Amino acid sequence: MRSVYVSTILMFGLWLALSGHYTPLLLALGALSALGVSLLAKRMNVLDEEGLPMGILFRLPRVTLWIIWEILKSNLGVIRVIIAPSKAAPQLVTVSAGQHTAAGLVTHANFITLTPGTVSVQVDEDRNEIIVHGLTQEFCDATTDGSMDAKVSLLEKRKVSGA
Amino acid sequence: MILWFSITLMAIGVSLLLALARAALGPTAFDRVLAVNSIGSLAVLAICVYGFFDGRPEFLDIALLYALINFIGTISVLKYFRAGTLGDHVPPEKQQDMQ
Amino acid sequence: MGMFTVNAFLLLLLAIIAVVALRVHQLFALVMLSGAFSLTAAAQFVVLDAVDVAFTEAAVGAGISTVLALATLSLVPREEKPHAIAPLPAIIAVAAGVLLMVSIGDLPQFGAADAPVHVHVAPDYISGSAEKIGVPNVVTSVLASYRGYDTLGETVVIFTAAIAVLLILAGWTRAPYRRENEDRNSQSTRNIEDKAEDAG
Amino acid sequence: MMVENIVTIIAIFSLSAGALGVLFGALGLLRLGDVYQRMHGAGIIDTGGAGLILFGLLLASPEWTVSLRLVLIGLLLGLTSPTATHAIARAAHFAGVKPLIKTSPDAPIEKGANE
Amino acid sequence: MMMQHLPILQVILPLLAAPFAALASRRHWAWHLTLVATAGAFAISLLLLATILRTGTPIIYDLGGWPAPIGIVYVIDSASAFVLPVVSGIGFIATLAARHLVIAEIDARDHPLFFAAWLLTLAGMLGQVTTGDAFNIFVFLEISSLSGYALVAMGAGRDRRALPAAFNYLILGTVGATFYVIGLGLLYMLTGTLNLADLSVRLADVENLRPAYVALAFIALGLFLKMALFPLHLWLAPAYSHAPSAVTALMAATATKVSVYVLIRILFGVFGFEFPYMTQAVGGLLLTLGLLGAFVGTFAAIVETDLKRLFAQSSIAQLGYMAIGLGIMTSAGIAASFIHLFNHALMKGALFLALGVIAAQTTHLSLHTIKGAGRQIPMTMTAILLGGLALIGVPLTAGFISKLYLIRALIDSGLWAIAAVTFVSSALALVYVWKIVEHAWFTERPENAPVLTETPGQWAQAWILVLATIGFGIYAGPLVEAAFGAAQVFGPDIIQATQTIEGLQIIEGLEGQE
Amino acid sequence: MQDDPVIRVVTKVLIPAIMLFALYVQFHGDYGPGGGFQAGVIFAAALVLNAVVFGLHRARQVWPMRYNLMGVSAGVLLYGGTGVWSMLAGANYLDYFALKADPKAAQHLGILLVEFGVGLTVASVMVALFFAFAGRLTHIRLVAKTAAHEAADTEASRAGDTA
Amino acid sequence: MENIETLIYLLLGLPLLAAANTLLLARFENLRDGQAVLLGLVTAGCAYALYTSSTPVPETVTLVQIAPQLTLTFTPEPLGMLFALVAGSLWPLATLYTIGYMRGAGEKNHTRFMFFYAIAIHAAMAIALSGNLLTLFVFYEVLTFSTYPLVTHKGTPEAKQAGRIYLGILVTSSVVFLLFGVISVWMLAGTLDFASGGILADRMNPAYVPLLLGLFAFGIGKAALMPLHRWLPAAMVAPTPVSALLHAVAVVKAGVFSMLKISIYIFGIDFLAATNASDWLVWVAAFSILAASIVALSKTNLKARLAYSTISQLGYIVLGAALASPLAASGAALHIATHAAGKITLFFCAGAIYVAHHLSDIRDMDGLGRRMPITFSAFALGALSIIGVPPLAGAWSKLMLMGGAMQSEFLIIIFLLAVSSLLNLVYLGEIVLRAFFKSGAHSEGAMAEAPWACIVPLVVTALMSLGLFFAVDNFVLEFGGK
Amino acid sequence: MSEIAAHWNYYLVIILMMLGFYAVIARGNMVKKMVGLNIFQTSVFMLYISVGKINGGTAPILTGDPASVYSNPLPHVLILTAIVVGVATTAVGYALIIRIYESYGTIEDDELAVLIDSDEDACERANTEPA
Ligand code: NA
Ligand code: NA
Repeated sequence: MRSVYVSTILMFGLWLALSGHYTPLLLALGALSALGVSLLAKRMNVLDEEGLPMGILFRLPRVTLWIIWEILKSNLGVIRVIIAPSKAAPQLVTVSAGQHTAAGLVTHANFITLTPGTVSVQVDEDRNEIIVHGLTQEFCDATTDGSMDAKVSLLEKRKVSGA
Repeated sequence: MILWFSITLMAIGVSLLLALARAALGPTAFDRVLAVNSIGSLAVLAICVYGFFDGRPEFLDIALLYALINFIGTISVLKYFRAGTLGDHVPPEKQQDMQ
Repeated sequence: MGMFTVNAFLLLLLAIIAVVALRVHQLFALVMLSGAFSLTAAAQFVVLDAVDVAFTEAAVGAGISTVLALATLSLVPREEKPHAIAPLPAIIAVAAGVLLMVSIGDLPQFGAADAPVHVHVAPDYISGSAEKIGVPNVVTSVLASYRGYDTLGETVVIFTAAIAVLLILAGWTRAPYRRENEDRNSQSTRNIEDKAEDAG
Repeated sequence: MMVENIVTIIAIFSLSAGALGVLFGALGLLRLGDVYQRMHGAGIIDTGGAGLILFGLLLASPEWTVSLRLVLIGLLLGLTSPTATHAIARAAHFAGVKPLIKTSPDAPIEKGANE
Repeated sequence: MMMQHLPILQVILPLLAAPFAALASRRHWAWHLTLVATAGAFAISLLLLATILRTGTPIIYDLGGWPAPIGIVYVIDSASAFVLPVVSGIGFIATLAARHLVIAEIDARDHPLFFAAWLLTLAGMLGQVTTGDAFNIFVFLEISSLSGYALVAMGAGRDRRALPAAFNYLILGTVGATFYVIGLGLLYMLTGTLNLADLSVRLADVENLRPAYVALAFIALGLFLKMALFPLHLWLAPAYSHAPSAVTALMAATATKVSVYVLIRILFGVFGFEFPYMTQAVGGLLLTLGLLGAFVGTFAAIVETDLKRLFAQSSIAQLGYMAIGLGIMTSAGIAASFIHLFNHALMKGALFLALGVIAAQTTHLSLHTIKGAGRQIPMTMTAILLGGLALIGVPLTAGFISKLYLIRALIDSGLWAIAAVTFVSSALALVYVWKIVEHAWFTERPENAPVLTETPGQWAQAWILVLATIGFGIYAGPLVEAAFGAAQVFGPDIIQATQTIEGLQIIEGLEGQE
Repeated sequence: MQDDPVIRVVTKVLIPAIMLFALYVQFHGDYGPGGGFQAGVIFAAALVLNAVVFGLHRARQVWPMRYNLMGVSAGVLLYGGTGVWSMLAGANYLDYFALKADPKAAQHLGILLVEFGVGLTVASVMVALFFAFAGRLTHIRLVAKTAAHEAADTEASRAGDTA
Repeated sequence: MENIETLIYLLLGLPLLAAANTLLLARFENLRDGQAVLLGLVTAGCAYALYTSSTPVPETVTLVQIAPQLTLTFTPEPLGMLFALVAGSLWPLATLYTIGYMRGAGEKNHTRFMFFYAIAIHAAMAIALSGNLLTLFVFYEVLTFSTYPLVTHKGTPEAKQAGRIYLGILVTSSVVFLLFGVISVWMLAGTLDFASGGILADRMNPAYVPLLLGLFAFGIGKAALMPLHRWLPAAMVAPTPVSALLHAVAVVKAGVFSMLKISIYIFGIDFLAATNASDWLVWVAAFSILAASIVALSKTNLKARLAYSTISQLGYIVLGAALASPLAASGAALHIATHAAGKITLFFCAGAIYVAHHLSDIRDMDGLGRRMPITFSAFALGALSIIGVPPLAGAWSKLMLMGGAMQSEFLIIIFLLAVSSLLNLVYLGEIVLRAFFKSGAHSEGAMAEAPWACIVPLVVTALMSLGLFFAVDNFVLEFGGK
Repeated sequence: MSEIAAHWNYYLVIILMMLGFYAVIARGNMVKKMVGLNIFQTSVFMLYISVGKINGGTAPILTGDPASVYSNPLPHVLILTAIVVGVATTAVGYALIIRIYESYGTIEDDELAVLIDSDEDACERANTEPA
């Protein structure tokens, strides 16, 4: 039930952000809606560790600037290839991920995709590996060098040993 | 500012055409899906910019909806490719085992 | 003038999509194009100040319709048999179009503020929405109050669609093969089963 | 006055850069060699193009409700577009669409093997 | 207190009964609910008709409390009050018959949804008749059409041809409705209103009429499609012949009639007789298509061996007569169409309900099926015989009254030649009706043919309509008066049935024209 | 598609947000674009997404078909019932002014109710449509299986009779 | 019995009662048939009472108002009462005969037959007493449909084909022409009531009168005016009682009666005479008379010959209507009665011959007169009446028609009538001569008449032909003539 | 030329309409017919929405500024209804297409016509031959 409680608060926050009209009726409807949505979401089994990765959500601001910078850098890199497509040297590489939760792994994969030049093609949960398509060797190297893996791991809670 | 909005709109418009060309050219179905997905993103942007251009920027809910529909549409198309159906391809016998 | 250009661009886009849609034989591509057509039309509705309509067209035309079409395609052949241009339908379509075009010249100009539609009932809605109903979105006042009965009808239409589809697809009398042609019918079931097998 | 001017200039710069980004992205979608490469072009539209344009609009937005919505749109795109791209890549991968591969700068580009 | 709400109760009673029917957990609940709702609708329509006949003044009901043209209004006048009992009455009797027909043809698990669709199609038709708003017509048209497509498709349980029939019906029906919407759009552009009465007033002030002509063309085409006027009739025969029997009875007796009514409302209520080229162009077109339809339908029925389709083809001919009535462009002609609309609903309802009794027992309902059936199922076959006689227009049946007033209206307008041709085509109905009579009564039943049975519960509903057909053939005065009253709504140049015309004047008038 | 963590996790995150967005659209129809119909479609989209990603079978467990039928009917009845209420309150059908003393509040109430009716109907219908279409294959097999069982039963009973 | 209204209800109701009883008593054959004869006799009595009652103002009974201006009304007038008397008095005889014939020939579906027989008489009565054109039209159609099952009675393919021709011609002509005429009259005159002197004078352009008359002449297909006569010989496949009913009593007589009634009470003899609108019809009728006689000569099937004889004789009555003179009209009215008595005798005889010897071809009847003396004597009387030989009734009507032709100055018609009589003599006389004076395959053996139920009626009708000659004063009606 | 300038929007919409209408009535694939129907109807929606537009007007959501000119809301309302009707029709149409394919094995008009004819023949035979 804790997840419902958390979700309701989050959803009510989303309501407040969207609404712009703060009459008692609408606020009441908003609260009801947030609760109803959370209950239904619970029923749909989407309010688990994966669906509500609170830790990652809260720690996300820490890496925002870094990822924006990475995105801008890689944007320029890809534009260079677009101007001269012959420079493209596409490769498939395997990136090993250090995350121990699905949400963390997904964040890693999406960060890879979010930076142009690299696209995560396949995410293997069992082996903690991500197969990545890189546009050029440089992009591939930037992904496999472990810097992004480390950044994403920062978002995750420390693994509780023996849990 | 209107000038810059319209320039942005034009750029988005040209991009739309280019994406449309890719959608028409293919060659694989995934090229089309990718192109249509991009068209969706461009449309989201176009609607945002047009709101400012027209002086009524408060209709961004439409852009939000576009983004959602775009995502759901893409996922559905891919499911269709992968499973050949939007429903279950698990035979009912197995479903009963699942229960 | 801005509206003019954007609108013209979108109409051009729509025409291109429509022509391509008419020519493709892959039904999957057809469905994607149909979705694109709806999305573009929705954009045009935004440009023409019909934000509510745009909202709906996007959700329905691009969303639900596409999903339903995909669901259909998963059960029927995915390729269209090519057909030559049919002369008679073409003539009929062109005739209908020409008939409409002939009349257009006598209609109020596009965007003219003094057209009958803008001076007769519409002002009552716009003033009444604020003064009598107290709802800023005039479309909502008209939809739910002034012409609320139409909307009841609309709700019933969608209800009817559900009844109809459940009767046709999920009903219990769906068995298409109670009569002669036993072999052909068992054939078609087999087709479907094969398809499901392939997919699985 | 000064601040407003600076904000406006940044907005204009951001919009223009975004417009360029979108254009390049679409160009990439058209020009690049195979579906996997084109995803990178599409990525520019979704990230650089969209982000910069939304940022420009954010700076130009008259009301905080509008700004908030722009942020929400940005977040939504940030969440969905990589997911969609990944989903397409994965689907193509599973469907057996093999990417063009160039292992070293001198090697010719060729159809790669799926793993 | 509820008396004032009768106009809206007329429609929402079946409309809001539909969701309840869909939720019914036992199939006979759905039927009982449907029966109660249709009976209520029938009673309301009779009350409304009685009120209108007594007071003579139309009832305007502002929906949502908003007056026209801002809001949507319901209008009960002599015309709508005339058609409502036809639709709801047939609906009620068809529902009575649906009990055994639907049990025989539809899987029990589908009954709740089936009856929900049944109620919706009825409510949609009643809404079209009652409303005074042009766009509201479209909405209710779609309610009745969509449910109608599903009902037709339900015939697939017995005959897979029901599916393509329903699909074609859907495509053409939607094209028709879209044409209507296009035409209405043009009218709206010219006038800025959607209210029918307001439209007619404002249309008279419009100087530039080209869009109005085109609007008329599109609306008329759309409605021609919906009413299955030749040559836009091709959807009708497959749809009616492969649908479940109860559905065929309900729809054949009402659906196209409602479209005829809407056509009358738009043609004469909105555009009016004085609209330029109305008489020449629209009238001429209606007369031509009506005549062609009468012949094509009749000949198609003559060569047909499938009984349901035979009578479906005959419907096309009968709709042709209604079109001819409208094409005369006089109130007498409209009145004749109203009379035939009423009578044909009775006859076709009776015929299809009686056919249903046989259809429930056999897979193919053809001439062969009924060989010698007159002795095995005399009540059913007599109902078909009498219904057939009414179709021919034999005196003492309602069909005779229809023909009498149609021809009279034609002659009144000096359309002697068309009257003559109409006579010939109606006489041809004898051929297809008599095929059935010969097979049923003057042929021995083949030895190996299955034994047909009937019970009063099965044929009684058809007989209600048969008796009504005969009753209105013998005592048609009130019907004729009501029909002329209905026609009176649409124009000033009324030729009363009771009014004597100096024959000489007309003949001289004719000579003057030459 | 749930075997891919990226799609799975992102869907889980999105579904409650989409549903809340739908309810926001539902209750803010007075102020901006949207209303019951659009809200209904969006809400249904969330359920469709759930079904597409996690399987129709699971979606139907979360949201059985009979819910749809009830929702569809309830929505229509809510709309129609609002009209009946105004009729019982002494005014014409759907005349919201009769619902409350204050005219604007009365209109607000009426609009709120009927829009909710629309939303309920549309959401249920859209989900029902999706279930019917996407579930067609399963449905055919189920019906065939049921028919086979029934045939077997009759066979058995016939055998019992003759014995 | 002076209450006219009661008589009208009785005349209309008794046949219906008989029909209903037939169904109710289907299982008790004797009871079923007996009540029909009995009710027939009562009907005949009523018809006689009505005919002899003298009321200065015609009484009217309106059964139902169908629609404004459209009523089912019954008004006895002399012509109608005469026809009612003819139909009413021949019905019990025909019924009796039917019983004998049906049982003798072993036909099936007796009940159905008797039922529709009674309905047909009801329709004939209603036509006779009809007070307006609508009523006449309605029961004209009822008569058509109620006699169809009689024509197709045997259910063989030939019978069905004959039924198709019968119904096709009669219904089509009535719907296409007669109804058209009725509606035209309704529109022109504003009323459909029969009135002495007609209702159309001054109400329509004289130029269109021939056209309207044509609608009626060809609309009333039962009058079997050439070329709409085909149904009559075709219907000969029916059992002989039907032929008797069809050709002597109900159907054809209803046709010519309608024709006569319409020309007298709708157009008015004077109006027709003044406009010369019926001149063309005179020639058509004349052609019909001659042509049918010649065809009759060529037929060797007895019933077929009688059928063409009927067509020819019906021409007389149409001719009487068309000549538009008072005397001709009276003659035509009388001919309805005289021909009915004569022709029904001939058909009864034909049926009796079939029942007793299964013969239908004239050439097989050589010498048969010796074995069936009663039958052939009656036949001779009937034939003489139809030829127009005194002292038989037919002589009077022919004489009056000739007088009418003189009145209208159609002198050539007199010659034509004479020629026609000669032809009658040839084709009817041949039969009598063969039967009595030649010998053939069937001439040997003991006397073998048909059952008594067949013989009694034909004797009675033959005597009627004789009696009518002397009682003719009672049956001459006067029309028009200012 | 000025005539065209004044109504250009309508002319383009009508062309779209014709394209859709042609796809509906030309013989062929049923899915294509449905897509054509969608295009046809959507073009009609555009016609209505164009009618509601006022030059210099803005969306009919009140801004509180008395100087604002609002485009006509009525066509929007009508078209909202029409869109719903359209999707309802589409759903029923697709459902029928699925059933037709299951029953006949084709969704092409001409092939279907042949199969329907053979059905008719079968009925005919069943009628003429004794049961
Ligand atoms: Na990347
Ligand atoms: Na990327």
